[in-house]
Formats: sequence, structure tokens, C-alpha cells
Amino acid sequence: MTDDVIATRARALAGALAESGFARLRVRDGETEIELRRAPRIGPAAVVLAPAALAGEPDRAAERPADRAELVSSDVVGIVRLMRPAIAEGQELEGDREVAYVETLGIRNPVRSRGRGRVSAVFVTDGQPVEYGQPLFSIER
Amino acid sequence: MTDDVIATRARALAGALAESGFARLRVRDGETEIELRRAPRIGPAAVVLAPAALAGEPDRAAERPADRAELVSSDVVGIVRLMRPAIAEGQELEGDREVAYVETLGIRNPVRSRGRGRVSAVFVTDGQPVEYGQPLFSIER
Amino acid sequence: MFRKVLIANRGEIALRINRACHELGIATVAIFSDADRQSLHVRHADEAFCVGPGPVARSYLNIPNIISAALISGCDAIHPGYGFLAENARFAEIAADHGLTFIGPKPSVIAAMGDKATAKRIMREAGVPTTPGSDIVASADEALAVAHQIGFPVLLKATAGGGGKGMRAVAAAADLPTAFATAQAEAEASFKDGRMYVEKLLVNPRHIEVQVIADEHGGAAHLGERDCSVQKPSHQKLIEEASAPALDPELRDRLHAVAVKATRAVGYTNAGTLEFLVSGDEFYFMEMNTRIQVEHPVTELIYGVDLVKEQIRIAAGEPLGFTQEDLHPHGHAIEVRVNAEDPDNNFSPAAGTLTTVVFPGGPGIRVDTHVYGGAVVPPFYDSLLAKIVAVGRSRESAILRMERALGETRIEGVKTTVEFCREVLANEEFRAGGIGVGWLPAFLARRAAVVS
Amino acid sequence: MFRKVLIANRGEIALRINRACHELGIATVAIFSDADRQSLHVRHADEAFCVGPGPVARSYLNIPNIISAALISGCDAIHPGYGFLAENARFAEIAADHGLTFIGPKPSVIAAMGDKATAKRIMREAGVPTTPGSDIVASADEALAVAHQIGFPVLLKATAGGGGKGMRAVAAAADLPTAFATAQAEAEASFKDGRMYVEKLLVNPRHIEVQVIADEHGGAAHLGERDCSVQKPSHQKLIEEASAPALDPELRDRLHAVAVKATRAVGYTNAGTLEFLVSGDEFYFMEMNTRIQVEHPVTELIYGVDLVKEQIRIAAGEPLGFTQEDLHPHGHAIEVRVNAEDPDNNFSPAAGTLTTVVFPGGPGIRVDTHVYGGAVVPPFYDSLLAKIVAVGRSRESAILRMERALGETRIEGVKTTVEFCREVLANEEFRAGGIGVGWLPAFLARRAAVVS
Repeated sequence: MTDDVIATRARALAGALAESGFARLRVRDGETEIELRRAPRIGPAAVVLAPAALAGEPDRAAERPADRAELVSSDVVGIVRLMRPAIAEGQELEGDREVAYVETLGIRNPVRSRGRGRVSAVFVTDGQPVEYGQPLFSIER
Repeated sequence: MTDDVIATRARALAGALAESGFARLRVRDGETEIELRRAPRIGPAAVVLAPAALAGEPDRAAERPADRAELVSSDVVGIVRLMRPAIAEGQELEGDREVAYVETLGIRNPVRSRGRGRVSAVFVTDGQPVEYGQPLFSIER
Repeated sequence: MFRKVLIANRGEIALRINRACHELGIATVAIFSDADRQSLHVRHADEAFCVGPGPVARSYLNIPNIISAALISGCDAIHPGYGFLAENARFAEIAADHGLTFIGPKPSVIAAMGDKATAKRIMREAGVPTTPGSDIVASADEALAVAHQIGFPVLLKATAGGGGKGMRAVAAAADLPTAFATAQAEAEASFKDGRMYVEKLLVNPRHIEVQVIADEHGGAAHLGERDCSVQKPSHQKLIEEASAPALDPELRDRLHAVAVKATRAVGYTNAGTLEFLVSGDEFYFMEMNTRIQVEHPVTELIYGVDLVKEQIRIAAGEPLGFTQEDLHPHGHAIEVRVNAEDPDNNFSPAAGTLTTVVFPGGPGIRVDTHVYGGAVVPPFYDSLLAKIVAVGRSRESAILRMERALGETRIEGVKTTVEFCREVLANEEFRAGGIGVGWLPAFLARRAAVVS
Repeated sequence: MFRKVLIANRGEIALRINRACHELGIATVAIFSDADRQSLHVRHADEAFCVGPGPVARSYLNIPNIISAALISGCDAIHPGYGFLAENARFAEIAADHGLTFIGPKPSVIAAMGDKATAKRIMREAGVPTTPGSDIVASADEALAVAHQIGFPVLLKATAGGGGKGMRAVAAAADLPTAFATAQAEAEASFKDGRMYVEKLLVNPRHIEVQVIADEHGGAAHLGERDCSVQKPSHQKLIEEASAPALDPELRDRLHAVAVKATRAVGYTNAGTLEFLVSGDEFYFMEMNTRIQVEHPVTELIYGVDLVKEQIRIAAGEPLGFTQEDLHPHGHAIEVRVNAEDPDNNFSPAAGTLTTVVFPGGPGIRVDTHVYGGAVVPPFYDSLLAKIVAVGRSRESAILRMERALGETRIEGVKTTVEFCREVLANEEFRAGGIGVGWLPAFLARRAAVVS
């Protein structure tokens, strides 16, 4: 499954989770496992995307601080531009820097890191079109 | 609820019971309680139609030999004719007499009592049109 | 006009008739089997009678129960739809005996057209071209003599035949004796009638039929032709069109004229269809269906005539509301049969619960169906779930519209013919128009070869 | 012709446009809000972009996101549908600035017709009768002078008004000063524009509108009129018909001629509608809608023209495929709006999940809808769930057909206007034809009196 597909599914599942009233939803599909938990804080449901390898390690997956992962999504429809050095999985973030922007009709809509954290997933590539609400990356705080 | 309506509902419920795989179905609706149990013997599902008074006596209702009540239905579309003396609730039956017939295009389709039993309900009146499968009366054996 | 009509059918055609009655202000009585208790045709009728359990012989073919339901409910007429008792002359007679108007032609005409050899003879006498062939032949030798005369390939057919039984195609003289013996044995076993006749076998002809209508006052007209050449190997129609594409205008005019002439010659009343095989610039009468056809909507859409309402009006003694000169087709219509069948498995029928049902809508789309989300498809009946019909200004626009309509259609729970029909519509040969009845079987064979 | 069209709308009209595009072989891009993720218009489009959350200001009115979606997906045109941005001249201009063809008239024409006072002046200059009244009046005194001149009752209207705001009916001179002051204050508060004008108040006029269409090569035609007099107290249309019943033929011809003349005079291109009030044997221009109307299907059904396809062809620079002489209406069509509203509670809109959805079918019925069993009706949008349209040979047969179609319709989960519309259709005054816009409010009042 490509990251694109995962992101799309994760968004759809997040909707389902929100409607269901359940606190947690886990879907395993071939090599991919998608787990969503309702965030205890105010804000959208947190999304954790576990790579294939984790499927064989359920204990570790269950113990992850999933409720502390924050999903950063696009607020506009446009083309995403990653700032250099490009944000990458595993990267430790500090401060509040502009990690990317989404260009809409020539207007630059900045995407900021907003504090410390570790990049747990990057869902987009530089130059990719994104729609409203599309996840760009997730950050573990 | 008129007997007509009860009969119609009972037939619909019998269908639902047959599909459900459950052995028993009870519906309470205002003053009427309809309880169906799957007959342990070969044949159609037995139907028990409990009058309003029983709704307040759940124990007695539960203890009734419900699985021994037999529903006698019409096999044809026609006009029902009750033989004199007309079959009545509470009546004790013996032997195998023609208690009624259903007239279809001038042909007389006899309805027989087929052995001992007590008439627990009569759902039709003399001269009433009936369709295929419409309950005529129930007999407790 | 009638006050109350009993609809002696189920499924989409029962709903179709219910609609026509209600639009004419006529009350309706539905009949249903135990398996159809939740069907829309029951829900929409003014009254409904259960006439028997699921199997058709005990319910939809149960003449005493059906007539009894009509009498009890005070009906003055019965509409038989298609299939079941629609071409049962005895049913029509029994109805009449009980004072009920049978909405269809006279029983004697139903009976005459129901016997294939009789129908062919009557039509031949009326000047309608029929396939070269014989009357009843007494033996294989006699059949062989006829075959030599009309030329091979030939078709050996039982006069009581149906559904392919008692029928054999014979390519050469050497094969005839054996084929005759087995076909005759089959006919005797199936129909208790071993009478056989011989017919010229046309190679990949087109199936083109003419819709006719006649009242009881001498009024008669045709409503053009339909092309029903897209047939499954079982000869069941799958996609139908009006008008027939790529048809020589002169041939079309001859077809129409012959159909009306035949209608008058046999004293036909009500709506009917003459089926022809067309090969080159010749056409041959095949059979006459003395009832409304499944595919009647394609004709309705281009002629703007409600055929079922006309059937009812005619049966009530009214004259036709139009003459031939009033009838002009506009545009092109195409119908796709959505069957609960698996096209990848010889169209084997499926039963089950329809979990999702979304039909197409919008401009130029008509849907005739009795199913809905949650409906159960019982195992006892015809697999037709719905007819989707598209009308457009041209054949091309009608096909494009049908393609988008099928794209909107979602039926889940059983396999259907929807996607398969999209494949057919996309095929270049189909799109060119004018294919014969052998085309779909060949298409299926090519398709199976690609898959395996 | 366009390769790919962005559909800047939702609901049934988005599906309607999607259908027209697909039937023309054009790829489609849907836009949707978070609340419409499961909508059919998203499912049926070739691509789809979420453009914002549920509230319209942030999604369906979000011009940058919508234009951006069109550019990213490589569209060459935008169809705005009705409502939302359909009559937003700025949106049309921005689209053009980004190389996207706006499927509609020129932005300058949209802007001119969007201002009611300007539109009236332009039409008056083009020789179209307009309601007797004034241009902008500076004061209550000036308004009073005009009122005396044209006679009471009059209507005080804000030129920027809409939805009943900034509007007051005045029956007598004594009431005018107060009414003027409050209406002006309301207009200033609501639209930041307190300019007022005075108009003759017609008593219970009919709402009759003419469909026009014009290409960019000088071709222009009308497609007859529609009667939209069945309006809720909020002036929203509920039932529409084509043609208008009980309309003097000479008046009809004048209406059609004036509409085409006006279309040419304002340099109109694409499909549009001129709305008139008809009182006695006079008619007065009310406004021009520079877009496709909700009720366009009734016109399509009797003229056999696909108006949305024509819109697209015209925007692509093609000439009209017909002239006025080619256009002939056949039969009568009627549309019922199935809204998620409670007719017993001032048509208050309802949101929720549709547990059961069964639409009618069969001959002469068209259904345009985006809902299905299990669909969610979000609280953010127009309450229109479906349009059921019936066509028949006569008005009576169309009404009978609609009655049976509404009888087949089952929508559960929210309250709808289905049963209420059946009541209206059964009403003798409605059936007689020719009712005015005051009829439905009066009907509602009588109905409420009976209930209480």
C-alpha cells in the first residue's frame, strides 16, 4: 500500500471512528496495519500509521504512545512544497519552523511545526497536489 | 387489535421466526402479546395467540404447552364456511370431523379437525374470504 | 372502464401494470406467493392475496386460487403480464367464464399462436414470409427429403417444443437420421407430443420484432420494430433497441406492413408482437407473442405511447386513441436487463438478499424494477431484477447515456449482468449495429478464451 | 469540446452535470465538503477534491480552493450549477483569469442581471414590460408620490434585497412612512445598502418564467414557459409545470417573443430564465436568472432537449443544434420537489440519516437525486433531496402519473414534502389550473385551521 492510499484510508477510518463513539479502531489488511485512537485532548482524532513490520509485534504497537501523535493536515487545496532540508520520518523537531507550505493560486499557505516532536510519518512528496484536510505528516509530541 | 390483524401479524412473525433460526419469538404491543415458538415436530411453526389478559400473567404464559398448539390454515383462496355447530374457542374436539370448508370456484375444500384437541382460537367468521396460508383456528393437542 | 383489475403476475411487470391502472384511476389487486410477501408489487397494490407457496406451480400458476382472488375482491378484469399464465388460452377462457375480462387477445387467437406449426401455417396463408420448411413430417426419411429440397443446414423442430427441447440443428444429410430420432424422443418425453417439422436454418440472422396493437373496432397499427439480437446462448434476450439499427428502410417498411396485415388477418386484438428472423434482405416470421413483452419500454419511449394503458383501454372496449398516421418515433431507445445472474458462469441465476441497491436517474433514463435495498431475491422465479432504459436523440447518444447509467448502478448481494452489459455496449461490433443472434455467444466464447 | 470539467456544486445538480459531461465524453472533477464525503456526486465523478469543512462559506463558496482544484486536476471549464457561485460574476471572472471557461453567460451580464434595479432598467429599455414603479427614491415622501401615481397597494423594495429582507408591502398611504423607514433600516443592516425603490404590488399574480438559450454566434431561442406559482410562504417553489396551464395562447406567444427579444438585447449567451409575474392579461418582468434552474427538467421532458448538455456545448463555442422552428413541445410535465422539510411546521428543514429510500420508476417518470438508503442529510445545505418529474400526454395524465409516483415513494429518517405535495395535487383548485402565488399560503392557512 502506498502512503497515498494509507493516508486516504486513514482519513476515511478517522471519520468512521468519530461516528462510532469507540475510542480505538485497528484495521489490519495484508501487510499494513492502521490503528486510530481518539485523542484525549481537543482536536482531531490522532492517527498512527504503523508500517508492515509492526504487524508482527502487536505488543510494541499496543504500547506506543499513540494518543500523543498529532496529525498535521492541509487547510487548503493546492500544491505542497517541502522546505529544505525536507522533513523526514524520524526527524526531531524543535521550535516553530515553517516545514512546508501549500501553494493555492500563487498564495503561500505556511505549514509550521509548532513545537518539539518527532516526525513519525510523512505522507506527501514535494510538488504533490493536496486537498483540504489531507494529512501531510504526523508528529509525536 | 382485531383477530384479523393478529392473524396477519402472526403470519408475518412466523415467517420472521422461520428465517431467524430462533426457537421462540415474543412480541408485546399494547394489550396484545403474540408469542411464537418453533414446533419441535415436523410441520409449520406453531403459533400461540395469547389474549390481552395473559400479558399480565407472564408465568402462566411461559408455562403453557405452547409447542402443542397447532395452527390450521387455509390451503386455498376462497370463502370460508363453518359447519354447524360452528367451531368455537374452548371447544373440545374429538375424532376427525369436517369443521369447515373453503369454497373456491364452487369447489369445496374441507378443513378437518384431525384428532383430539381443544380449540384455543378461531380467527375467521362464516362467509369470510381467506387467502392461502391464512390461519383459520388453532387447536391445542 | 374497469373498476378493479387483478394483476396475475409478480416482479417488475406487476408493478408496471399497477402503475398503468392507478394512472387510469383503476383499483388493483395483487397476488403473491409466500416468498414474495415483502415485494413492492404487493405493497403498491390496493389489495393483495397470497395465492400459494413459493414454487410457481402452486402460486402464480394456480388458476383456481387466482380466479378466486379476483372474484372475492370484486375485480372485473385480469391483466396477466408476461410469462406465467399470459399465453394460457385456458386461463383466459376460465376468466371469461367467471365474468372477468382477460386483458389480451381472444382465447382462440392465443391458442392458435401458441402452437408453432399452426401459427406458421396461418401466417403463411396470410401472406407473411415464413422460414422455408415443411409441415409435420412422418419420418426421418421424409425430413431428409425436405432438407434436400430446402438445402442444408436445417433445423428439426418439435411442434410442441420450447426452451430448445426437441430441437436439433443438422449441417449434413448423414447426421439427420440420428438427430431426428433423438429430438423426437426428447419431444415425446418432454411434451408427450413427438410431431416434428423441418425448417431452413438461417446462419446468424437478426432477431427483429414488430409491435402491433389492435382494438375491437377494426383499428390496427404497428409501433415500429425492436432489435433483440443480443441474446444469451439460451436465446434469452439481454439488450434490446428501438428502432433497429442499420436496417434497410425498404425492408423496415415491408416488415411493418406485413405485421399489420397479419394482425388483421388473424383477427388479433390488444397488444402483440410478431417476431421475425432477418437475414440479408429477407425476413421470416418466427412466432407471435400474444401479450406485452419484457422489452416494450423501448417502443414506449420513442413513440410516446403507454402500451399497458392501451391494452387496458382496448380490453375495456375503447377504440385506439390514435391511427397509424399519428404515430412517429422520436430518437432511439435501448434497454438493458439487469438479471441476478453470473455472466462468468453461463448466466447461472443467483438468489439472496440485495444489500445495496442504487439505480440510475436523470434525463432520458427509465427504470422498471421491483427490488430495493434489503429486498430478497427468491430462488423460484425469473432472474430479472430491473430494466434500465435509456432514450436519446440518436443511437449513439442513447448508448452513451446507458453507459453512464450503468456506471451509476450499484447492486450488491447477488451477481448481476450490469458490468457484462457495459462490456457489450463498449464493443465496436455492437456499436456498429446490425449484429446477428450468433454474435453474443461468439463474444462470450472469445471472452472466455481471453480469461483462461 | 472540453476535456475535463470541474463541477462547482453538490447534491442532485452536481450529479445532473456529471451525467451530461459523461454523456458527452467529458471527464469530471467533483468538489465536496467534509460533510459530503459519502455523497453520490463524489462517487460518480472521475476525480474529487475536498475543498473545506461543512459550512458553505468555507467549502462550496471557497473560491481559491475551488479554482485551485480545477487547475491542479487540469480542467478546462467549470460548471457552477445553481445556487452557491452560479450567479457570482467575480467567480466567473476569476475562472476566466485562470484560463478556465465558466459555463454560463459573460460576467458583465451576470453582474447586470444580479442587480435588480439595473436589470429592470435594462429590460424596460429593451421593451420588456416591468412592474409599474420607480427608480431609486431618495425619501419616504418621494416613495409616497410614486405610490399615489401607480396606485396602492405597493411594494417597497431594497435594490440589494433578497430573501424578503428590505421589502414591505404597503396597502395605504398612512402606512408608508413607517414601512419605508423600517425596510430601509433593514436593508442597511443586512446589505449595507439602503437604496430603495417602489413597485406596484400585484395581487396574487402567477409566477411564469420563460426558458431561453443563446449561443455565441447569434443563435437564440426560447423553450417555452414554466408555471412555478406553487410557492411556499418563503416564496420558494415547490411544484413546477411546463407548459403553464390555463394560459391565454396570445399572452403565451407575447411572453415567448419578449423573452427572446430581451435575450438578444442584453447580449445573453448560454441558458437563462426570465421570470415574469402574470396578472390578468398583463405580464411584468421580475428578474432574470443567469444559470440553469432547479426546475429545468420539466422543460427538457416536453422539448426533448438536454439543457445542461446544451450549456456545455455553447460554452465550448458550438452553435445551437436547433432553431426555434425545430422546437415543439410534446405533452405536459410536472415536477415535485422532495425536500427534507416538515410541512406541518413551516417547512422547517430537517437533517439526519435516511433509513429507507425508495424512488418511483416506470413510464414517464424521471428522478434526479443524490440520496440513497443510508445517506446522511447534513445540516448545512439546501433541503432538496430529490426532484420527481412526471410527463404525460396531457396535464391530467401527468398529474395522475405524479400521484402514483408519489405513492410509490418511501423516504424514512427525515420528514419530507412528499405527502404534502400529494395533498396539493389532489386539490380541485390546483387541478383546475391557473392559481396564483398566493394560493399555497392560503391553502396552508386553511389546512392549519382544519387541524387546530
